[in-house]
Amino acid sequence: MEEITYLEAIRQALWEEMDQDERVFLLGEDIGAYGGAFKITKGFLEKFGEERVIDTPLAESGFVGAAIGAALVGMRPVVEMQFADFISCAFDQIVNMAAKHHYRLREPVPMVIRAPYGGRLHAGPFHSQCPEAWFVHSPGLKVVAPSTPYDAKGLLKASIRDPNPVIYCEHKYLYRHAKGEVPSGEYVLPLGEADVKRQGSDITLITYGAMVQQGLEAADQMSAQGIEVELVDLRTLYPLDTETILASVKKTGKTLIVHEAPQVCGIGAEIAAVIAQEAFRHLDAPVMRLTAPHTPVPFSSPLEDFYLPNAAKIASKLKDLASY
Amino acid sequence: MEEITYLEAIRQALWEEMDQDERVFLLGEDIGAYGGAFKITKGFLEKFGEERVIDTPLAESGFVGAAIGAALVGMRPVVEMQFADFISCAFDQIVNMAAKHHYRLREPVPMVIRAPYGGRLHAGPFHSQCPEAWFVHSPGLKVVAPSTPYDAKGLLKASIRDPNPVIYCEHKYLYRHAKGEVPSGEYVLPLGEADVKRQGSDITLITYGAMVQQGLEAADQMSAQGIEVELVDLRTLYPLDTETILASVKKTGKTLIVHEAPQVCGIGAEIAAVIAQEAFRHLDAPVMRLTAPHTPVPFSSPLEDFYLPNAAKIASKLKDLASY
Amino acid sequence: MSVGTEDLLKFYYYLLLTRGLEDRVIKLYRQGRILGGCYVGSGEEAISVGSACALEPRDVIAPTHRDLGAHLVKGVQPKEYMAQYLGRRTGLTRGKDGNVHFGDLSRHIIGFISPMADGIPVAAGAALAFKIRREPRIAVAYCGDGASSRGDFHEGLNLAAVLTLPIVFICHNNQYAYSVPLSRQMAVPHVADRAKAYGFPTRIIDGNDVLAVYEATTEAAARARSGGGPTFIECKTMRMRGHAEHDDASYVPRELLEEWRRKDPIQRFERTLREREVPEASMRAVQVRVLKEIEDAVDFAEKSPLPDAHEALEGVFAT
Amino acid sequence: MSVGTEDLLKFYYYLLLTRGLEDRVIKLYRQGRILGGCYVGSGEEAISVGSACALEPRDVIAPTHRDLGAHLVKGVQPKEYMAQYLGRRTGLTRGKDGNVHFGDLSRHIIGFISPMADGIPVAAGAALAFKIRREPRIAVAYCGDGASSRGDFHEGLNLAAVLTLPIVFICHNNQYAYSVPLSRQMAVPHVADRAKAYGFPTRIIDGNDVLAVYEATTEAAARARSGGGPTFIECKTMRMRGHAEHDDASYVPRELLEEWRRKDPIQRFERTLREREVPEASMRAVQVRVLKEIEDAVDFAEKSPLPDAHEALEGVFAT
Ligand SMILES: Cc1ncc(C[n+]2csc(CCOP(=O)(O)OP(=O)(O)O)c2C)c(N)n1
Ligand SMILES: Cc1ncc(C[n+]2csc(CCOP(=O)(O)OP(=O)(O)O)c2C)c(N)n1
Ligand SMILES: [Mg+2]
Ligand SMILES: [Mg+2]
Repeated sequence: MEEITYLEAIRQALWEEMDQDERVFLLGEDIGAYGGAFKITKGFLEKFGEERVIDTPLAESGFVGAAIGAALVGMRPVVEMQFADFISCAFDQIVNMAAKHHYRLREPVPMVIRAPYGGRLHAGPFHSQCPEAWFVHSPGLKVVAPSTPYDAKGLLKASIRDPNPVIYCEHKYLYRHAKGEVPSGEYVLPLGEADVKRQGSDITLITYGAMVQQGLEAADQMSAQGIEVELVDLRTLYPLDTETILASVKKTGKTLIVHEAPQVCGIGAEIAAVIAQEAFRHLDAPVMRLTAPHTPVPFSSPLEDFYLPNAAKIASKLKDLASY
Repeated sequence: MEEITYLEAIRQALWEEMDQDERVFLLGEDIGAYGGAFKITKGFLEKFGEERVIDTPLAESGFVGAAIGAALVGMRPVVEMQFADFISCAFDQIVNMAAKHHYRLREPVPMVIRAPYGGRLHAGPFHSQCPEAWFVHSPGLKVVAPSTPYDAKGLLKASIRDPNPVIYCEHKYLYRHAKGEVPSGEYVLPLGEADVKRQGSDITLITYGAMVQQGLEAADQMSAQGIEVELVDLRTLYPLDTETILASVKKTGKTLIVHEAPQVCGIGAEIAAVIAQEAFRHLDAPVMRLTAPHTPVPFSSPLEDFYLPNAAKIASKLKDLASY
Repeated sequence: MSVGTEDLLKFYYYLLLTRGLEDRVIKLYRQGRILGGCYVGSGEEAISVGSACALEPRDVIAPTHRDLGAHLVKGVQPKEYMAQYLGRRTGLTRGKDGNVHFGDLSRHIIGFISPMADGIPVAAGAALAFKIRREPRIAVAYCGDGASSRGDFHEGLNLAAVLTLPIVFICHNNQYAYSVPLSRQMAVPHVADRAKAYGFPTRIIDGNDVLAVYEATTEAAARARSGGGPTFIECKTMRMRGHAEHDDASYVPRELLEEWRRKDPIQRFERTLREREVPEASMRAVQVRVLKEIEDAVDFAEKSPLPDAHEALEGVFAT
Repeated sequence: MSVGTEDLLKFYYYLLLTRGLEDRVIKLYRQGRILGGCYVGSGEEAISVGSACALEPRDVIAPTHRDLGAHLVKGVQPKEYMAQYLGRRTGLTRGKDGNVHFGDLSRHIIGFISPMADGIPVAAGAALAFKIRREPRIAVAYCGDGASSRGDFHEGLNLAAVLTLPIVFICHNNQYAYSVPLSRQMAVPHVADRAKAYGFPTRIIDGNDVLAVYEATTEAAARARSGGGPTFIECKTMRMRGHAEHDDASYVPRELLEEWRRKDPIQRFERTLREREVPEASMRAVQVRVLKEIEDAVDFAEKSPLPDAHEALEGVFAT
């Protein structure tokens, strides 16, 4: 197994899927000669040509709409948002056209929108947002958010092969800060399955994306103090793997949910609600959430540091829970 | 006190605010000579003139953007979405421009977007949606959703006077199906305060919009069986009145949350999460949710009936809770 | 271009069928047998029929809410349309959606959705697929004058232009968008003036002349098919009823309606048929056939079952 | 139009100040003292300076990310700009936002946000307010060539046209949108060809000639102010650096850059100043003043405190 970055894992998944399936093609801003704002598609134009690596005009609604149309007639488009923040410009096409089509007409819309999201890069309110909950709340979309190179690759392949519109949230901070092993051969991971990234019996920590690393760090700190944290990495946000979540919570009786997106009506709200309804008798402590506060993402370092959850803040909450 | 419809209450609030404050003006499709798709602004053009009752081209992002600009230079625009479903076309302007402006620059953006929402009118997937959770999840917006003529009028006035962008969700079914008394004199209701529409000691039922009527009906049925339901009408969805919610839940120990929007990451998720965290020791039963399923809103009567919560379904859940 | 008698009778059939089905739906609506909205394209049938008849079977259309005719030409059956309006399981959306919100890719129709102009970039995407796959197919996207104010119109037309896609844009300029007249929708006299911004040919034609629409679409389709890129065709017409059946359209000057009533595309085409000496008997045969098909359709729809409640949960995702 | 020596020196001051501040920011960025992105308008200063100088103090601008010059003309202080870039509490967003994402309505600047073209309908809304209130004020909305592909461009320009709003649209056509050249952005040669779709006057001018920009904006502003509605001014220019400082712009042909380097708006304006016999001493005085202001600004910013962590929670809502 080789060790690669999260960015490289995404690149490999795209490359391999394009190589294997000529229905797969790419649309987005600056993805051709430039190779994409984050250089994910560097070299793709040379390999796959202008017809499958399409630099679009600056028009998110237009190119997402075009991806939907291509998907409807049998292609498997993968759209790159330059930053997830601009997905709001294509919101109508996504939630009204793509999401509802199969329900209405039983025709598949196999497409992926790659959304580079998240903070910690000092990128301010318009280049740091976490849009996932908007789409989780919109029936007809699948939402994926991997935390490791291994998951990123396997889940992107699954997303491309899925016959439904998938919002694939790739965390920008992880691009170069997450490294890990991936098998040299081909593999695909199923959508809708969480992964227990760390076993433990005392507290369940549920999270995804860039917070997984932070959670693992916090869990290690706790372990030193004799508290064993089980970390559930959601990986797919819709459909949500409630089975894995509930199994862990029933085992530990205590839950902390962590995410970087705003708290109100975020993924954590849904999970807490599911737990409160389904695991009520097993709870030994209140279900806790640690998330970003209800503000835009601030730019300046002290503000962004305060805004984002991190290992220290997670550990502190875990301590509270441990001693509840 | 006269008894008027919900529609008339909204009309009065708009009329009075325009009459009193010349900064208030209206933008939207067909709101002028036609008086609006639901005839809320009938007669406004004649009274206030073309400059304050502006029929726009068919361009939601354009006219929401224009409302933001006008608000920034001191006006108080009120935008009518013809149907809340089309608010997704203006999503970017709302969540990126309007919502984040004050945080970044400390300049108020006093504007209201009226969003006629909700189902039960056999209007299918594109004229029945409930968009509120998207905006509750977007920091910088207030979200209002009244259930009675009295609340509708007082809260619309408050929304117009609020120095922030407010998404005012008015339920289309209630337009002509909700009647009630409003004082003849002027009154304004504060944003952010829930209203206990019915006192009870056994179960807390938390809801808003068109589900309040259904909840009250269900509560009456329960009362006949000796179960007293306390109904909390949220009225404002952001900021959420957690104080009133928690006070009621702590009293009853049992909670049912009902809404018409999809369940996952909906308002109910947030409320359940808050309760699970803050009222943990007071719970005598799992926090239950009764919402629309995770599908688009179907058109045909048997499907839409199945889709929407109603008094009977609420009563059945209340019974489950009562016997828990 | 030679349009023979057979073609003429085909156009006639679809024109009559479209008008007849919609008139029937209006009647059902008035009887309270249709729930929700009721949208028709009365007086605009020549646009959807003439354009769709100019296409190859595998060309894809993305119609709008005034385009029943194009659906029918593409193979939608009258009974499916009626069942759709009545919310039956036998409708094209199995009751999931209502009225004109349907489509069927097996007949190469991209289902219409409400947000105006959303179909334009989507149709461009289908055209893009054809281009990538080197298939000799084209896409046709329809829109109204009002829809052309939306950003998706701009983004879609531009994308099609930049990528030289095989697509034809057909605009029903029926002079109103709900209650808003063209003069409040745009500050240029023609929708085609907008389309000039994209760098491909535009045409303005008489939308009430089915042969003119057929001819213009045929030419544009040929250009698209041979790699010449998009064309925009503005069809001048008039919305002859309210926006939907709840709307009495009292905001439209009566004289304007009177003027356009005299230009009715079907009556006019009947005159053409007579000029071209199409036998009255053949015309009557079409009329009779259409009447029967409409009544059969209503019958079928009314006898069709409503969906079962639990079907509401089905089909959110493809598997 | 008579532009006196005082005006010329004012233009010169703002041109130099803009270039100087941005060069300084680039240096700070290279030293790792600036976090996040670093966007400059090198070579495009004449557009923002020339246009902003043509406005009345209470006219409102909605600038884009290449318009530092316009901000400065409107009264933004160099130290505020530096503090903004360094994320200090003394910046115009108090550290809430970074780099070019700022504004200040007390100086009649609508804060720029990232999604391209969003400022266009917003500026139209400000113009609408002026029209409703019968104030003799106008709005100016800036955009790039790439931004003109977005739906909000279309919706905003159309709204301004239909409502005859007092607004001027100024486009930096710097031939690239990030890595995308104009020819892949649109299938027409000029951005102004797009703007013709809306029914108001358009102009194409040399964006590297500050006097030409000043003159065109003055004329358009007068039209807007007197009720004549919008004007679109396309300023031809070239983006002389990468999209932002992380981008080496290797996709831009070197010859193109060479060609435009010879058209540098500041060197060119210096020749004009000499032609008009503006005293060298006055020019030098401006240069000295600018240098000092820049260093003072850096000094101020670096000595300014960062915001306190808890300030992250402040200001979501107005009270
Ligand atoms: C984005 C959007 N906004 C508003 C509406 C409501 N609406 C439905 S049709 C219509 C007018 C459409 O006008 P036009 O495009 O000219 O088509 P016509 O109905 O005249 O055929 C409006 C405003 C909508 N469907 N979509
Ligand atoms: C809606 C949107 N999509 C993508 C981006 C990312 N982006 C930032 S600037 C830019 C290019 C802008 O080009 P142009 O409008 O020509 O301005 P220029 O940078 O050339 O001055 C892109 C793609 C964005 N800011 N907004
Ligand atoms: Mg129309
Ligand atoms: Mg540019």
